[in-house]
Amino acid sequence: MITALLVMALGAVLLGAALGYAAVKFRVEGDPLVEKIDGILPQTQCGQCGYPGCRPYAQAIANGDADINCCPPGGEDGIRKLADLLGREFKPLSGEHGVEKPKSVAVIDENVCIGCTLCLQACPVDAIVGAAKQMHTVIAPQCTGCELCVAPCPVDCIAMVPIAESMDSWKWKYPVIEIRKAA
Amino acid sequence: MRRLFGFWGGIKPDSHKNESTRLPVAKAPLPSLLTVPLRQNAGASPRIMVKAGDPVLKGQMIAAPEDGLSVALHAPTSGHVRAIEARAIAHPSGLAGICAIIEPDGAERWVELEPLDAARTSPEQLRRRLREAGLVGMGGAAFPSYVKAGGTAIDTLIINGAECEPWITCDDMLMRTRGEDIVGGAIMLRELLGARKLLIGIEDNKPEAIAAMRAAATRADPGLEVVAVPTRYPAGGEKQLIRVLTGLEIPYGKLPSHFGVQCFNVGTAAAVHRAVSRGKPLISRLVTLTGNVAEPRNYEVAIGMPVNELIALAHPQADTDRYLMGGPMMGFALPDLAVPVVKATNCIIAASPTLFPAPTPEMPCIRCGACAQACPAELAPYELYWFARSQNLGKCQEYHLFDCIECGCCAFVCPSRIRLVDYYRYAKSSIRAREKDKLAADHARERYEFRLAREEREKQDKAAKLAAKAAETKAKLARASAGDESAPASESDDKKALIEAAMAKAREQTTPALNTDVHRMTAEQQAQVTVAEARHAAATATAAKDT
Amino acid sequence: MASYLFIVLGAALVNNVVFVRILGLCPFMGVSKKLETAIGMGFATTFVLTLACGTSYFIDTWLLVPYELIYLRTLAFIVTIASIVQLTELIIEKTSPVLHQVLGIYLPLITTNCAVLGVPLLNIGMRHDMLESMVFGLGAAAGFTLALILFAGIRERLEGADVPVHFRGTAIAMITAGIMSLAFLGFAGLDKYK
Amino acid sequence: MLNSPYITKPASVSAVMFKVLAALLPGIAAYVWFFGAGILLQIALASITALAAEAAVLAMRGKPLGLFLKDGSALVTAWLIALTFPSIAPWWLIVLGVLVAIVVAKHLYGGLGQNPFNPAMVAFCVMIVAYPQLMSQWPAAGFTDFAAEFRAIFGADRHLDAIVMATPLDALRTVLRLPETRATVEGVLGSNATFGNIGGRGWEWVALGYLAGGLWLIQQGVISWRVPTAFLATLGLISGAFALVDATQYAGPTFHLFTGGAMLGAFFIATDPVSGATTVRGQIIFAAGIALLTWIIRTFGAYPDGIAFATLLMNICVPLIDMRTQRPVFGRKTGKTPDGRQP
Repeated sequence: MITALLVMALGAVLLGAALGYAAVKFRVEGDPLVEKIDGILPQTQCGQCGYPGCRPYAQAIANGDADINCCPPGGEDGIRKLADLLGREFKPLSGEHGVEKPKSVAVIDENVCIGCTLCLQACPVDAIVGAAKQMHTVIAPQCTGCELCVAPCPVDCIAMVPIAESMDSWKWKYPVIEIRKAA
Repeated sequence: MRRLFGFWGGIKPDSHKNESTRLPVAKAPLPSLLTVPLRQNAGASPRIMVKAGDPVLKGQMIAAPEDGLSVALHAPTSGHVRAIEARAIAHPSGLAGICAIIEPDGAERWVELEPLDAARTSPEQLRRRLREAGLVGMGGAAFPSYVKAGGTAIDTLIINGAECEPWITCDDMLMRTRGEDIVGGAIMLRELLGARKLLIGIEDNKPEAIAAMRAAATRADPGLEVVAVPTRYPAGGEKQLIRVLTGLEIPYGKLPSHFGVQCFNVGTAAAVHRAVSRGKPLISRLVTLTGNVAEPRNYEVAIGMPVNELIALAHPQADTDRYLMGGPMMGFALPDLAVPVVKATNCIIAASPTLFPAPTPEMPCIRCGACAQACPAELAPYELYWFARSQNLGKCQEYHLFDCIECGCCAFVCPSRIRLVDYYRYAKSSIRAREKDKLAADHARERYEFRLAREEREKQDKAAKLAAKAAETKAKLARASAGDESAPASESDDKKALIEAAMAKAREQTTPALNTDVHRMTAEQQAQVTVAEARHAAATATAAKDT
Repeated sequence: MASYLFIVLGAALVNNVVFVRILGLCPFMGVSKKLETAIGMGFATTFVLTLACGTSYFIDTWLLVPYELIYLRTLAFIVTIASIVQLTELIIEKTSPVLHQVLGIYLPLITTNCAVLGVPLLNIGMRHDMLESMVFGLGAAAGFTLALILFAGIRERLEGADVPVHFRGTAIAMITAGIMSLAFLGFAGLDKYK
Repeated sequence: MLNSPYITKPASVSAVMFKVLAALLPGIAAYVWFFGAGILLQIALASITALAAEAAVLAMRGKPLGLFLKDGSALVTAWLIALTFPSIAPWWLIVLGVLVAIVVAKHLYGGLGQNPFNPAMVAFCVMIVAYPQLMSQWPAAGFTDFAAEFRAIFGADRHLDAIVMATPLDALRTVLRLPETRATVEGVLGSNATFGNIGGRGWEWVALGYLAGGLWLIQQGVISWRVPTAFLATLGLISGAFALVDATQYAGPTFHLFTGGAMLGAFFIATDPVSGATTVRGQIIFAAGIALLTWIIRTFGAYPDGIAFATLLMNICVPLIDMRTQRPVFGRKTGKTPDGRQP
């Protein structure tokens, strides 16, 4: 009995020492995974996921605090890519964080804008230009469509307008297979 | 005899070339209105120079080349500009593009033409002429010719007269009737590029064209070689023809000029000749009108002629159900017949269910590998299909999706009748869109991080300022109490400092607060809001009434 | 020499850990979605298993048998293997973060992975000597890696298949594993032929 | 809107499948001549089951019935099962085998074109593992009593002693492996009058029938010549090499090529495009792998014929083989260009 205890204790001490040494020797700084996840997220910085921006959400995913299906702007495509990166099962977008919408840009109704600069401060990517008491306008190519400027506007002059299809943005559609039942 | 090389794959569909070569080339009459799309070249749009109501002369420049890849655009005939507006143009999407609508006056008055003597003109000037004459590749890609004519270290110039797609015969007829122009243009391009060799490749199913070109070539320059290449689709693809004539394989992402080769279509060569030695811009071209029509034939058509007026010339049969622009392998069905003929239009085919039967239903892929045997790009089409179908775009790229030239050989041979090219087109445009999104996201991240950094800096600056002020005040107070007796006059100074500090503090607190919260707005702002809301309501009311 | 060949052959193919002994199914199902990670997992397990067989042989012959502590075999092996796995985890975390993220839940699972405990126990039962133990561990691990890589290849392709909705994911993977197991039965008898 | 290309070559999946069926006919004729018409019963039974199972699954999944039933792929699977199972196996064995093939091996993976394993071979392996006894009762050569075969297939009590006979492969394996005997290949194959000199009387004629059908398929362009060639060459070479070393213990190439399922495997099983490799080099590796494994299992393994197991084992490797044997794409070849210029 004593031998058994001694042997096991000795083993535990030896192995513990080895592990402790390795833990110091192979310590990991930072988490390169967060970068990779952040690279997949759409960078709208909209906060619909419940985190203040894309990077915090990436951090949360890497830590295992957040699920991969909380990003409506990234859509199914984004979830698929995250699932692929992390080796997890794909799951549909969780409804509580919102739904996937067509890509839009904010447009300020310039007749109504009072130049209060509230939207300027809300925009996470500085895509709205203007000064106090002067008309504001959105730089469309910079706008991520996050909708964060819509709520603060005191006069509701900001509307989200879906981006119209142009010759440059036109895409070939997924082929629809027509199988006639009669054939 | 020149040694020819083979290329992998390819197919031999029925050529249907005889139908439209029986009758000679005819000149199509001018339509009632010409619709000239602004952007007819790969790259950027030129800048429009006329406005509605302006009179124009035949060959007058109506849009000037802008920075980037763009070429000039000219009025195809004399008349008036009716409008500059968005109209449906020849594109599979059916989307509209900006067009100049020109009403011909029937007089066909030319602008003053300035012919150049190629031998006595500098290369830069010649290239400018190509650009200002609106020359683009007439084989279908519509790439600006002046760019391709600017290559350096070109060893071999190839003139592409292969015309491998079934039904199309416009290049064939051009070679038969205007061999001199083609050879003249080809020699100009050769001098311009400093090429050593000049080859004209023609598929051997066009003996008349070969004979005509040989005759024209011997008259002009015995060093010019007309080569008959074996008939096999897509031998007329640029990469395939270069492979057949020189043995070089041009990979995706590289240009022929990197390998010392440059390739022009016969139509482009003829247009170069006209543009230089006669000064005529590109305002018309040969178009094959064939398929399910009573009189298949090639017409010389003014750019901008609506397709429906052109079709009427050939008397389509009653059972025609749609019209294809381009050949049956790579062309597209016109979503709207009012679209105009453009510089890249080579053929209009009237399709009927008998000529082009509706496809039988798609069966699953059985991985028979017939597509891989037919693929001239030597890809694995079955794998590309498998991954494109399941939207695995990353894998598509791993299997070199973008090396696909969309020639359609795989879909032609597929026993399961899978519309393979549709899947590749879909996957390609999805990947392009995704890359664009990715760029936009990276850009947004950069801006966001910059904003965060700025806010952080502002906060720190503010804190530092406050701390400095506080320290200063404290020091002053300390100084004041220490030198109370010695300097009574400083009392007022101290007070002033204190007041100043307090005021500064108040300012720091109120200024940013002013605009961050709706509830803390000033009365003035509140009033503005009310006014604006009233305006807003009025605007919506009128909008509602209108609709 | 030939006997080593038969040990490897027997452990890798005829009595494949996954397909015939049905051990180590957890990582087999979990880490076979992508070829890349399957290869990583395969090599991690190979490393652990070879080492585990060797160390457990030492522990058994030098510690447990002389002191008549054979009844502690399972316990002693678990402790040893757990430490080796932990070590592997630390090293992987440093060298390949993505692999670490993927193996995240599986690496600790290697600790209690029946294959990693089962193979040393089987090995002791077979009365192999030191070198034979290592070879046996290597063979079994090679079999595991082979199974994992082949399975991952098929699963990557199955991703594009039009599998009936109810069978998507793990269900069809299980069926595939079953058919693969069936195919491996074809090797039956190869190790008996002498 | 329909996109280009607007023209296609006249070819279809069903044409391919029905040509395969036609190519099996010479082999079946020889089968009937030597082993009686029982095989026809089995083929009919298998075909009916296959079509019924296919129809049921398609209906359940809401796929167009007519389109997929017409493609003939289920019939090919059914015929291969009938030809690889013993022709005097009880009816339920065939029915069960066909159900496994069509429902599990084919439709659970999504149906035609998506199954990673050859359905007929899955059925064979499942059945030989589950019913080893029944799966190795083959009719004796020259036994063509249809009534007895009918009773064997549908009868409740099977008196098989008169008609059952070990196949040459089976005999060779069991006798050579007996401990303490000094049996030789020649002794086993020559000692029994029913075994001819090639692959067992009767079976070599069936094999020749398959060979003829297979050559026709190659001529028709339905299958590539590479797969059968690689298969037969590998099997011939390996068995020949070992027979050279010790002819008493290892049967020669003629025996291996003309016995069991070798010809059927070379022309009809290894050539299945769906579950086999697709690249040119991959096809050769795939077929050679099956041949090698077949020989190993026949010679050292526990099962009489290795074709089915070998096919499944190589099916498992197909995704990796295809992945690793992709040819270089146009313009991406590393070799020099004809002019000697480097890309």
